[in-house]
Amino acid sequence: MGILDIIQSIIPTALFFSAPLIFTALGGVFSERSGVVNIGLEGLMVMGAFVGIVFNLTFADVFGAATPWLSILAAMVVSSIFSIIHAVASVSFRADQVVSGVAINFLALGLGVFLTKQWYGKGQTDMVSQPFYSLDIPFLSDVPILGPLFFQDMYMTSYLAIFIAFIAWFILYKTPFGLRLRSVGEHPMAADTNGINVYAMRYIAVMISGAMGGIGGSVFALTIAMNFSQSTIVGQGFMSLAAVIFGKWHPLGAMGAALFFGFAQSLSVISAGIPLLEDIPQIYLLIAPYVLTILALAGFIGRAEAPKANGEPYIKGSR
Amino acid sequence: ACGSSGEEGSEGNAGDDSSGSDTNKEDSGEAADSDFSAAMVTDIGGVDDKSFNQSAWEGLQAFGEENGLAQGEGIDYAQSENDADYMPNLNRLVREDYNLIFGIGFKLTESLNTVAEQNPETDFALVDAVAEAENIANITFKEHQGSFLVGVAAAMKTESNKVGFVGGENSELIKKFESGFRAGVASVNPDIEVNVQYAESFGAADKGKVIASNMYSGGVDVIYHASGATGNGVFAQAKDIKKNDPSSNVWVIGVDRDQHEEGAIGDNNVTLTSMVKRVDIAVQEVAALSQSGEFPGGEVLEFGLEDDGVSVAKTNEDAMTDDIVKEVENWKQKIIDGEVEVPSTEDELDEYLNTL
Amino acid sequence: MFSNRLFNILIPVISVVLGLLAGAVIMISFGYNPVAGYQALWNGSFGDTYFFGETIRQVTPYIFTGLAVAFAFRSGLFNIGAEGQVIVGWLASVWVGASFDGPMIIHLPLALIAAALAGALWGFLPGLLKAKLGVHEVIITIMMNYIALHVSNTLIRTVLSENKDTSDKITDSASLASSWLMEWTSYSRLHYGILVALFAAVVMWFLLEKTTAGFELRSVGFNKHASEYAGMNVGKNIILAMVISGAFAGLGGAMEGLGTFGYMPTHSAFTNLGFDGIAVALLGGNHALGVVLSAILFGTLKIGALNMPTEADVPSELVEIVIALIIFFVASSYIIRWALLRLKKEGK
Amino acid sequence: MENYVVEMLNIRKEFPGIVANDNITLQVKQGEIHALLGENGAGKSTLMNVLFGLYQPENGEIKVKGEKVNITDPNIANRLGIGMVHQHFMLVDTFTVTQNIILGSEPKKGGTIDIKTAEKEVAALSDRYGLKVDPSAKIQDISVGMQQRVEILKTLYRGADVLILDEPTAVLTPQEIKELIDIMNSLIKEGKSIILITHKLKEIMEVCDRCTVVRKGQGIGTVTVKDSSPDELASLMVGREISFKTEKTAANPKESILSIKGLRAKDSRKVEMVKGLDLEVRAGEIVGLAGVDGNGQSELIEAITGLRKTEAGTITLNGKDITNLPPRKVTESGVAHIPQDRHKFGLVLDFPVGENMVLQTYHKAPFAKKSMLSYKNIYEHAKRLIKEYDVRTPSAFTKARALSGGNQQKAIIGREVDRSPDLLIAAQPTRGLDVGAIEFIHKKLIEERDKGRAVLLLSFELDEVLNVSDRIAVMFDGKIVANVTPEETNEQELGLLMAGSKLEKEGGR
Ligand SMILES: Nc1ncnc2c1ncn2[C@@H]1O[C@H](COP(=O)(O)OP(=O)(O)OP(=O)(O)O)[C@@H](O)[C@H]1O
Ligand SMILES: Nc1ncnc2c1ncn2[C@@H]1O[C@H](COP(=O)(O)OP(=O)(O)OP(=O)(O)O)[C@@H](O)[C@H]1O
Ligand SMILES: [Mg+2]
Ligand SMILES: [Mg+2]
Repeated sequence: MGILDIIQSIIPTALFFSAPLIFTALGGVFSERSGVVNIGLEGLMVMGAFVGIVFNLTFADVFGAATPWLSILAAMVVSSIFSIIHAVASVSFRADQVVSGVAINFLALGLGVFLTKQWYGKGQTDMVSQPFYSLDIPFLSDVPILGPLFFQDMYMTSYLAIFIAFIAWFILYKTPFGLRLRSVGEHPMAADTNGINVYAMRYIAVMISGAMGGIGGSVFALTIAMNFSQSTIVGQGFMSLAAVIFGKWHPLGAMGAALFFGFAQSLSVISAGIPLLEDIPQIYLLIAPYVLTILALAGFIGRAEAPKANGEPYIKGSR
Repeated sequence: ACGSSGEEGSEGNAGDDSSGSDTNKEDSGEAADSDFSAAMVTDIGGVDDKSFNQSAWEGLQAFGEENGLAQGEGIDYAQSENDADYMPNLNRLVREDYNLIFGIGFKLTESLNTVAEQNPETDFALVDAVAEAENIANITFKEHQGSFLVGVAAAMKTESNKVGFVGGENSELIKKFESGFRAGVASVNPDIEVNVQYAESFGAADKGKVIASNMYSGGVDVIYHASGATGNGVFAQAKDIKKNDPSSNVWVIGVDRDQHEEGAIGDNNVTLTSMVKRVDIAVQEVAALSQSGEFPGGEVLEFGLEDDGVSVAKTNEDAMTDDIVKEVENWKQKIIDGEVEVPSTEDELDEYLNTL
Repeated sequence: MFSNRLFNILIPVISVVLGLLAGAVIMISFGYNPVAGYQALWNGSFGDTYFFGETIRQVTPYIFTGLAVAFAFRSGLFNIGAEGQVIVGWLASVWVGASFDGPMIIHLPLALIAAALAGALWGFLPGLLKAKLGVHEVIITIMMNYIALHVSNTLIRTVLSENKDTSDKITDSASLASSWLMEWTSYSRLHYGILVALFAAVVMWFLLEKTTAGFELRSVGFNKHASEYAGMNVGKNIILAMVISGAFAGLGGAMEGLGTFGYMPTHSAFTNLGFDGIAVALLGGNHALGVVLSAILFGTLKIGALNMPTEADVPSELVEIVIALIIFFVASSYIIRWALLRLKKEGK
Repeated sequence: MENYVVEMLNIRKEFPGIVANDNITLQVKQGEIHALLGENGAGKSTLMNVLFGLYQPENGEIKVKGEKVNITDPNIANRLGIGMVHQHFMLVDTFTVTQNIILGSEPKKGGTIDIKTAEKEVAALSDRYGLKVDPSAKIQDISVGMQQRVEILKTLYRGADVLILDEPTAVLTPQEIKELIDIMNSLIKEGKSIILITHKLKEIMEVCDRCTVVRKGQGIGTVTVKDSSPDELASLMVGREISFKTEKTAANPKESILSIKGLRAKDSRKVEMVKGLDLEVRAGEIVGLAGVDGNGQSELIEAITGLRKTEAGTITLNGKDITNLPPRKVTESGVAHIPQDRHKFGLVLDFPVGENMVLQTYHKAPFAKKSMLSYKNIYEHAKRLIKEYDVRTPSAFTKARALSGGNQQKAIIGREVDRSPDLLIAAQPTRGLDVGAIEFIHKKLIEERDKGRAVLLLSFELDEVLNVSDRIAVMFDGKIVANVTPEETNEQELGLLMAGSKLEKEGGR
């Protein structure tokens, strides 16, 4: 394989691998930027995957080719509603946000598998008939070099993920809403004295993380797993959380981190087939993505400051 | 065939409140020899894993049907969520006085050994591995034989002369699949390149998809997966390619049961064939032996091609052309006749390849 | 008047009750009988000596992972890496336990120490990176989990066995298993590890509350700046906290390796002992005694749940939901406290 | 009937276990600067938070321009034209000046923040009232004085007519205080009214029209400032006589304790802040370090105490080189340090008071034996210090967080002084404290001097420097530019020196 071939096989795989992580990590950025730690991302993805698959199985006949898009929409809505539990606990009930996030993870998996058994009578659903398919972008895919790299065999959801990362950046850094949301995560009392409803902002932010986690989970299910079971989402939510921190709580950073994970994973798979690397014991390739991440963090990413009020419940009138 | 019966299997565990086993437990001291009963402990997959746990339960249910037994009354199962759960599950069933208890999956070997030694009066059976105790019947399958045949099919089907194998874990068991497959491929055409990769997980669909994507784009056109849910990613990738270019020559070979359903994409189907492992047949057979007092304790029962313990699915008639089927049958006969000794380990494979 | 102490006892109890009640509501709404369900849960965890033994057996590693996470929390660190530390601890204990035979008085401690050291090593790296470079420990520990999983699987196949899926068995001289305990609990796998675990809880309490090292760790956990100003070496304490936390988790792995299993199988997924440890620690308020109690709760629910489908036809996933609800209610203790105060006021 | 813009009548506010405001009445006239005076914890901030809508009173009523209002949150206060500059700044460090000012009422252009317009508005507003700020600078990069101006701009941006300033001068340098007073005057000229909370009676005398005094949550009454005197105000506030001029005998300096030669140090952004500084402090004298904030004082102190690496030069203590020793070694060589930021560096707020009292010495006998803590000794020690230093706390087991600022400070001073250091460094030890507490602390510093210790006092308050020091070292641009004695100088001259002008007569030694 030539270098170009290698890159050509790495990038598209990296992109579809990363897309679910990007969505979910963006949600994490919103939540944590508002001051609510969210280790429930895993659970929100589980919920998203579950709803996406159930909707797809149920309505494939009705909606035809539009089904996958409607499925992620449904997943988005349901996960967002589901995430209110985290919001109620950590915003209104002043719960330890880590504990509440852990509860979300347990709850989502328990509910998902329980309902699957109730509704389908077995531990895993059938495969969906209307998943997402990759496609070539007309014209662009014919551009030499760049075409095969970025516009052939691509999932629309991958583009959507990158697009939404920019939207998220725009919202957080260019709009009044974003300014207010970030202020709530840095100094909620300052926000409060400026007439911003801290609780409302945090509810919204957590629900956005629910919505994005829902999209992430359903995109994973509808591009990769194709069905739902206990083991559909295993660790992707935690990887997304890692991406949030790796990306320094910045939407584009989180996207970059998620792409990095995808890239590293893809690289490790592809290396097994590269003649020079073939003889490397497999274990090195297996752990390569994780080692690369550690090296990247230790080498040049370094210290990252979390939003100042991240993890602290806001109690009106306390100092 | 196995896949379609998933619905039936489930009926038993949907809400039935009358818990008959409750009383069973209370009077566990009594001897219950009059009625034969059998139960099983699943491994982490669970009884509806569309794989061998499910298949085993189907076998037990079929046995129950023949003998007028139903779940909770004569037959039952216990599901494990964790490696540590095997022991309590096995013991619970022992305490409920089941005459025969199956452990499904090699992961239960150690636990079953211990429980069997502690309960010499009970019959046990272990699927997919070999234990030491005298009161354990060991059910294994000649997966290498079935894999050999799907290897033959793959070799016949490939146009690029590149095929792939995706393994779940690089373990002794999965090596059997790999060795048989590679032997089968090489028997048809030694020049075919076999791309082997292990995902190191039975539940990583994303990794399965990355591997498949890489293999297919590298020219591989048939992938045999022995990787559980990781294989979902392989199917996803194959179907995606097929969807974009229905004329493309991409195939997946399923494992454990007929994965025809998984390969359906519109009017096409990417499942070339599957290496079917009939755990149900084996379970039913051992249960019958135990009931009739001919329990093969301490023995190793190897289910292979000759007794349909492993077989090759031919559901996809468009893909499995007559040529292929003929060739597969041809090799099957040779194996049954003992003309061909299918390798089941890396070393045996090397030896085998040298003889070609 | 409710005293603070009473509150601290009352709130977890109320949370557990509320969680069980909510679980009952779910059972009823799906047509299951909650009384039968919970009875099966009880029978499956404490119904007879066997299940009692198994429950305690399950509690043992939970105590360790709970202590691990709690210890890090008290020092201001979030150790999501207990999972990986369990795995390497398990591996190390089995490695030492299987590689030779010798007098138990040497062999068993050696195997335990190996596990603690392996876990400590797995905690050392995130600690070092945090202390020296400020890299967030959450990401590094997540990555270390995956590395532990893959490395240990490979080592089991290549070094600890001849290309098998389980390591060789440990020799008796390294085993925590006890024929006496087993006989007493009708051949459950209850082993002496529970004593080690309880001892570890005492060690954690003692270390944090009674020693100067614990004073430093807690101080750094609350306020790095003031600690540095007061002459403490913040970096050293961060590393130390992660190392001790990792050692606890590593010992949790040894409970599996030297007690429950006596060998180590390859894992195609995480054991979840470490992840559950997060919930155990937080439920237990990050205090040693609290961790022990919440580990007991967790172990009970997990083992009891296995009996629910068999005895009462209730799916075991429901227990997962009940656990989630209990954690949720504990987390929301503020609102319970508030409600109690309201009740008290109206009672007056 | 008087023309009041704001009336707070018989306000009562309770917190669990304490009545913070008990029947307080405050009436502010249109166009006046109204002082609110009281000891630490008297309930001033609470009262103002009630007016600003952060707390709801249990009792009493509020009228704005004669109309009864119900202020349930800050938005309503804003709408009513009430703005508040809080005691602890309500600014987001990572945001720019403009972002902080517009937060919550952002100018928009097509859904996005119109930052250009906003910056222009901010610039215009700051010109109008003479509040110099850099609209695009980040809060974390600007001085405390500028942060304060940003806070004032925030209220003006929202069209406030009544400004509440809660201890605005506690954190300012004399120059900045002068500027603030000018600003207040120009605000009054524009028709605004101001409520000013301060512990500095001089300021009240200088700028305020009337003064309302509260004591332990009770309203004591309102006086017209020009008919009153600092002594009267102080005794109204405390309920006893207070002396302002610190009583002390002449110093009797002995051998040199601290000697710094050619010290250079950089700040965390790698900018050189200490540029070849020489300084000497002798046993039995208090050296006041005067200077405008940001001239390297913090870096100097961090360098001495081992919290910051030096680039060049030597620091000797009792003839022993302590340059670049770690903090613990420095401490053990005989240095004690009352840090500027008591919350960040001084205390572990979640530790009990008792454990905070041994933050440096927990590992030594009698607090620890063989690495084992002796809680008995720790708490006995704490109880003694609490008594000796009059730390008002329910018990030694109470978390430091629950103490008022003044008492937290007393706890730190007790801890540091009790270690009998050779050198005591006190950085802004009286910031934000009431006169009673200040008196106490000054007395303690002088006592230490009289015991033969060397004291280095960093303060931005010229009053304090002039009153307490035996010798004043003026720091400017990373160097000591002058050494003078309080007797031979005055505020004007010090102010000039601090601004960098040369001393004509070579004073000092
Ligand atoms: N959030 C709160 N919760 C409980 N009690 C409080 C709270 N805030 C203030 N208090 C109580 O109210 C009293 C008045 O506090 P307040 O902050 O108003 O004092 P202050 O006069 O502003 O003091 P200082 O001069 O130090 O700023 C305090 O002594 C304290 O006991
Ligand atoms: N969250 C809280 N809960 C209980 N009491 C509080 C709380 N916050 C403040 N207090 C009380 O408020 C009182 C005064 O606190 P405050 O911070 O106003 O003191 P201060 O002298 O103004 O301190 P500083 O100089 O730091 O501003 C303290 O006695 C403390 O008990
Ligand atoms: Mg105040
Ligand atoms: Mg104050």
